[in-house]
Amino acid sequence: MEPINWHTFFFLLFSLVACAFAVAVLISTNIVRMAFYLTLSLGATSGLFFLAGADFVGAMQLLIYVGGTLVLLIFGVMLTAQGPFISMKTAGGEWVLATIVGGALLALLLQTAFSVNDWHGPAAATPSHFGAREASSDPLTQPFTPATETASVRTASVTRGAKPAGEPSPWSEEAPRTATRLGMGLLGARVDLLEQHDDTLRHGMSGYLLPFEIVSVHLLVVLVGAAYLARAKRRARN
Amino acid sequence: MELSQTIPLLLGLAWLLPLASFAVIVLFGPRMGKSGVLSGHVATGAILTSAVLSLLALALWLEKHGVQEPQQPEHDSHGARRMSTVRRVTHVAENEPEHADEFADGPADRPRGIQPLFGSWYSLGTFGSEGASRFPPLRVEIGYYIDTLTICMFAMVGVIATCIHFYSLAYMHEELDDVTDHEVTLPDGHHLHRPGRFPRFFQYLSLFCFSMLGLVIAGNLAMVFVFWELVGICSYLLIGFYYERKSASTAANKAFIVNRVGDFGMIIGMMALWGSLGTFTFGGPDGVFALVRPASQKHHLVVPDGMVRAAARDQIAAGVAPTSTQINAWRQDGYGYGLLVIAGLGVFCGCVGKSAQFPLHVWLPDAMEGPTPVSALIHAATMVAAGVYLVGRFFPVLTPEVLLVIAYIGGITLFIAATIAITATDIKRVLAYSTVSQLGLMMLSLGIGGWLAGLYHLFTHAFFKALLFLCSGSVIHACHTNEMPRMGGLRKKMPWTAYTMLIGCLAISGVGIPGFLGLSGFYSKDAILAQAFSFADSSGHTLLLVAATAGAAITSFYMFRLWYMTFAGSPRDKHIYEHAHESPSVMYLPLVILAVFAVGVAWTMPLTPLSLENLLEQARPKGAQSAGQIWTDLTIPEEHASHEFHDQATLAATAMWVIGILLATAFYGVRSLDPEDVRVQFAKLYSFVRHKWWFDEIYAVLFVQPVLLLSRAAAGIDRRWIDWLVDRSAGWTVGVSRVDDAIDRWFVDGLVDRIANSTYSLGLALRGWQSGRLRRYVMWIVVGTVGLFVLISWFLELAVAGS
Amino acid sequence: MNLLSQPVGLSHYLVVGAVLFVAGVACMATKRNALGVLLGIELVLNGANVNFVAFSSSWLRSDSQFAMGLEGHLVALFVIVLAAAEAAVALAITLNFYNNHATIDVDRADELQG
Amino acid sequence: MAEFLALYLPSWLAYLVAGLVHCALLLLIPFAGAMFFVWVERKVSARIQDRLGPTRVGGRFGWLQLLADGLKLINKEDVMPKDADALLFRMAPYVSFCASFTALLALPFSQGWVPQHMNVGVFFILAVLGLEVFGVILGGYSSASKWSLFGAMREAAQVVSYEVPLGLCVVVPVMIAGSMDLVTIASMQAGLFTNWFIFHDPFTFITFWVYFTCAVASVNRAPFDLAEAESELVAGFHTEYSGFRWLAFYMAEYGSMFAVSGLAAILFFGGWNGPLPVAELLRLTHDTGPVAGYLGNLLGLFNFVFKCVAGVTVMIWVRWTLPRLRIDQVLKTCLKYCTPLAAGAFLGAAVWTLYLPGGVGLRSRPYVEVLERAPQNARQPSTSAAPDRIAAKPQPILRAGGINPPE
Repeated sequence: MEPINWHTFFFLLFSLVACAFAVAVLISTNIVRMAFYLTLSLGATSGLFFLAGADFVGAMQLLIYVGGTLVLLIFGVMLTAQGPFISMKTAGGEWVLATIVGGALLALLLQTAFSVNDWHGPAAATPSHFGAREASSDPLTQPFTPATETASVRTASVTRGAKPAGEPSPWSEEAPRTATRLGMGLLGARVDLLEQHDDTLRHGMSGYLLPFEIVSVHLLVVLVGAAYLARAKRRARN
Repeated sequence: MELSQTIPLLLGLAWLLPLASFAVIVLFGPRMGKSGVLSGHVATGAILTSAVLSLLALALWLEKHGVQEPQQPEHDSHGARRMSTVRRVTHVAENEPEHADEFADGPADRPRGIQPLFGSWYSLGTFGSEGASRFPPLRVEIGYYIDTLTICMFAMVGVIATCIHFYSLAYMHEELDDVTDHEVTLPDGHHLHRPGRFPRFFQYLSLFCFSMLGLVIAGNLAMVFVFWELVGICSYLLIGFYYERKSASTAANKAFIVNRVGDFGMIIGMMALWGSLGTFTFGGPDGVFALVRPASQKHHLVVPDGMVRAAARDQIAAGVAPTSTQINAWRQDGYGYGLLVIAGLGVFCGCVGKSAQFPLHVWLPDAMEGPTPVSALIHAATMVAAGVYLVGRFFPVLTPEVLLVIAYIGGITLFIAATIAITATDIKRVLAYSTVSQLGLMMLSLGIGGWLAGLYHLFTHAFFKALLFLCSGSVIHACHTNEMPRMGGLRKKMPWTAYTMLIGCLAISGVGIPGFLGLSGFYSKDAILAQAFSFADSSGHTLLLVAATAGAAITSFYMFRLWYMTFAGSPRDKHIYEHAHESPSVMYLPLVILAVFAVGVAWTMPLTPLSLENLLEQARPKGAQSAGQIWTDLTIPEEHASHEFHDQATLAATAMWVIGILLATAFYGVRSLDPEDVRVQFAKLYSFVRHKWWFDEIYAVLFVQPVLLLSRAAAGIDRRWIDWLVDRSAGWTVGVSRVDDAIDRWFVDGLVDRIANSTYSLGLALRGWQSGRLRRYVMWIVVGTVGLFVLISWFLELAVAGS
Repeated sequence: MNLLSQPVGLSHYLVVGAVLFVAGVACMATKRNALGVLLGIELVLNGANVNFVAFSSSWLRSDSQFAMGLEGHLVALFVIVLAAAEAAVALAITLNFYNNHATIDVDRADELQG
Repeated sequence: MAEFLALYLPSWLAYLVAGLVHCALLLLIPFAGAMFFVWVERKVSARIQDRLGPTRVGGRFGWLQLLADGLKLINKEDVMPKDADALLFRMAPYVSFCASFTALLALPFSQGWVPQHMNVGVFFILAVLGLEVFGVILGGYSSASKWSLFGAMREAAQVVSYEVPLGLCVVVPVMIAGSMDLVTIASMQAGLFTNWFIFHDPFTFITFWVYFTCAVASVNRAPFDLAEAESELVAGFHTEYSGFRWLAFYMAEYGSMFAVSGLAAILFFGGWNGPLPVAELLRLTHDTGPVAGYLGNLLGLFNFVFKCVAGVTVMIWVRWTLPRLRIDQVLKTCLKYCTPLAAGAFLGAAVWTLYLPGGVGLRSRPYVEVLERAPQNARQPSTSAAPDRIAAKPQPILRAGGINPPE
């Protein structure tokens, strides 16, 4: 029998968990449970990120989203957790309306997702790309296990030759060190683009120092603002 | 790192550290420790560090360049003398052969050349563009010009400033908590009660140190000027430190305004330079020095082409091509020499103001209103010496005429100040006048070509005068008065102060045993006197010699007068004497340190040529003195030529200090003579001198009153005419605005109202959409998105189909 | 087994993203609880993030030279951070609302309606 | 191991088995570890309070006491408040447990003995440990008791605010190492103990202590154990819990204690590298051969576990020495002391590494050597457990840092 593609396996696992709990969030009425489901959904999503090779983003998701944001939310939940608000029913009509509109949107998105042929996955390759395809799809057929890197990836990365070393699957030896690159990118040095042999792609790509600064300032402002609001409310109370 | 980078780095750090501490104190001053006590330590630490850095730089410099033997012609007589002195460890035999060639080609290209380090740290701006005019564009840079002189100045300023900072820590301690100023009486009869200003004091000190060092290290005239003004403002701020006191604030203003007069001259000088040479920088191939004393001419004084062209602009306008031959011809005719003179005089004007020379010396004595450490640091050791330093730095550019002017100004100052100092009774004022006269002495020495001697004296003077001031400060600290007549006999109460001050007095009077050993003042003074002798000998300006010699005598006289009146004899004011006490160790330890310097700074390190004099010798500007072109019979003698006069110089100096001290002892020590008799005898002269030669009064009549009159007249005109005009125009304006108002109301408002109304009704129409339902909004967003997408895709298809 | 042996592609990720997104939108649209709306927003942002990450990884698609590379990751990072900030502020607002109106029902927050 | 099995089994089964075995090994830590630590805690606290502690059960040191405890807990009746939120109430302990267990997943126990090697290991561990608070919050909320709710809220506040200084402290070694890969970080500190990051410069030294404080706080041990302050809230968030669920919370706590100690050991104390490079001296490295390498790894494992246990013991010691803080004191400690200290240390360390990259003079060998050694290491075909070839990855800054274009 053909070997299980563990990437697919875990993808299905995580995506199912994520979607299922997302829907659970949607249909649950108990706000605390919603938060809990959301946690699980986000956790599963971070798993998806790891699968997609974005290990740093995944960890970030876990740390900030699941860790920070949701703790914050649960805070709110508990601060406002009083009988009537725990579960607030929604009128059926709105449900219908939401379903229709959401369905439309979903249909639209799905249609878009499958509209492009190249996106169906590495297998759907034109023969011209075959060597490269073989190479870069190779790690995917590798069983999913930490740091498994058998000769095939080696050869793959060798045969790939010209192709930048950033490409192999995230669990192989040459796994892209997204952490470092992201760090450098945020500091304005796009080290990943050194490997970008295609000038048209390298062209116009720059670092993210300014957005980084802006975001950090923004965060500061937000913290101050949040603190202020919180204080203001306490004053309002007494 | 290569030395040429290390030294600027070190000095730059040493320069910027005080600025840093200034910034820190400005920001956090009062919050540092209890009522800002830490600010003092910060400032002290900063200046201490920069002192260490400067010394380090000095060490590196020495280690790189070493110190040459002084290479002047030795005559057997001096040979003997030299051999016997510790100062010069040289051998006649070695130096003998050198005479011939030295006299042959003059000092111009003597192998004294240690190339100064110059460069730019940061360019503030470039004005004009390359090739726009015949000048290079004017670059205003933060640059540096470092030679031995600079480094020595750094070390000197660093050391003294450090001592004074430490001293101030104790001296200003009462500023730590609220101060009741007994010299200020408020309208309600009470004394002023104000919070202490400890941090402010040290913040000013730091700013001053920064500015002073910047002035020293400056690499171009513009930068010099900037820091020149900075030290000015620091001195202003510190003189007016107790600004509630009327006297203090007036003194500060006086200092500031008088200095402006000098700086005006300086600006003229700078304009003369820039307008004709188009550069401010000292060093470098196109620097001022290189232009005025081109190496091609063996560093002789040459009027630069720029000045020649500037002077001959009429001919050039008339169409004469300024070829090099033509320019040389013009130069022969003396074109542009005037400009050079003006430049020199202008720059010297600044120095006159800053270091309180004759016409503008009036501010310095009043500046004694500031706290004593300030007087010691700014008004004795460093800032006032900056003028002398600048003259020394600018020496190559100065023509003999300018030098002569400088010499006379110095001589006059020296004499006037010395005479005034005799009769002054305020201990600090005595020192102030002595400072003025010593500065005059330096100026004189520079003016008569004694470059080395002058700067030499600048260094020694800095040390012992700072020492003297600090001592007087500790005395004042002890008895809370400046009046010497109320002191006396303090020797027993405050031995440290008394004896360190005694050392200071000995040093400033130039006490020493000829041919054997002497205090620092001894060496510098006899160098100056020697130069004066040779100058008088070569060009019969004997007056300067007399002034210098007499000055020496008077100096030692009033210094010892001061010492006797303060420390010797019996206490005149019991009350004060009871309460007098020795200052804390943190105050008299700096005294001791400075005393050590005052004694030994001029000595030679045994068995090495390493001595301050030989160090400065390295920095001596290249180039021989040439004859003046306006006063053609005037030639400034070379300094090395002055050594044949060393004997009489030494003798004269010794005689002078002996006379002075004997007189002082006679009058105030053993009181065998009564000063009162003299006072009665020469009542007129006494009152004349006592009133400081009526300088302030004369100035009041000459300048102050006219200005007041003028301003009154202006005020009157203002009131009578201009106000009337303004009122009228106001009336008209009212009339016009009435009309305007009507227009506004009828037309503009009407329009605006209509628009507003329509907007309002529109809003009323639209508000229905604003349901306030968050979720409804979300719905609409989604619907909009989908709709948009559909539309776009549809239109895209249309477009594709259409194309 | 066939399903499991097929390598997944970009589309699959996009589907997940779409589902999350729509779920979030629907959540925002249906929940009366202000915090519920917040959760919905988080879901929406998350769906967007999935898309970003998926687009940025180059071995999910046959035209891998068009992968966004790090851009996707970076944008995702920014989204996450800003989401955290947004959550903080929104929460503060909600609490304020709660303290002023003693409710967190968004339908009651219609004082500004026309 | 997986490859080894793959020779005999179908690959998916092989990997399943391998994974299960790894998990089993890891599960030893929370299970056995918890029991052991309970016993240690009892003994230590007894000694500190001048008692004997458990002596009877099973011989002299009462070493069977732990087993007895475990059995007792498992046999306990499992009660749940009437109006508790059943689902969440059941979930909560396992959430906590999973969090602290998953944290162990990225912990390298020895040269390359790391269950899941990822190059953002530090980050991952922090993130996952941060998740533990969820269990606590949910448990506290769902068990419908005000004590629990108070405990949970306190816990939330405390953990959320202590994440900040904790992260800052962790960033310091990461910055020095230039990598978030625990294996890289640890292998950088190989050699004499002077290479440990805690001795890298004064700032790291400070950082370690701040880290330790924050770690204690973030696993809510005394003096920061406000979430279960017996004196005020009956038992804090697990007031209503009993039996195995309670045990799960308990194991989660000890597991995360172990994890943070392990993190400390790796970040500051050279991970599996002993104070003296014994393994290198005895040539017990993979260069000499698989068996030697295995022995070396065992040695490393011993080092690492020893350090972790030491860390946990110190925590216990602290717990029984210091009194509990008030909540405001806890937050003040975090915001007024730990955070500024950490930030300052971070700044200082940054400057230090910028100007004295080699650290203080005591370094027995520079990083560079590690970096140079690394690539050959990575090239070597190694036969033992998978990840060890990634053991010493070259410092990513050098590789991907854009200073030199990739090969």
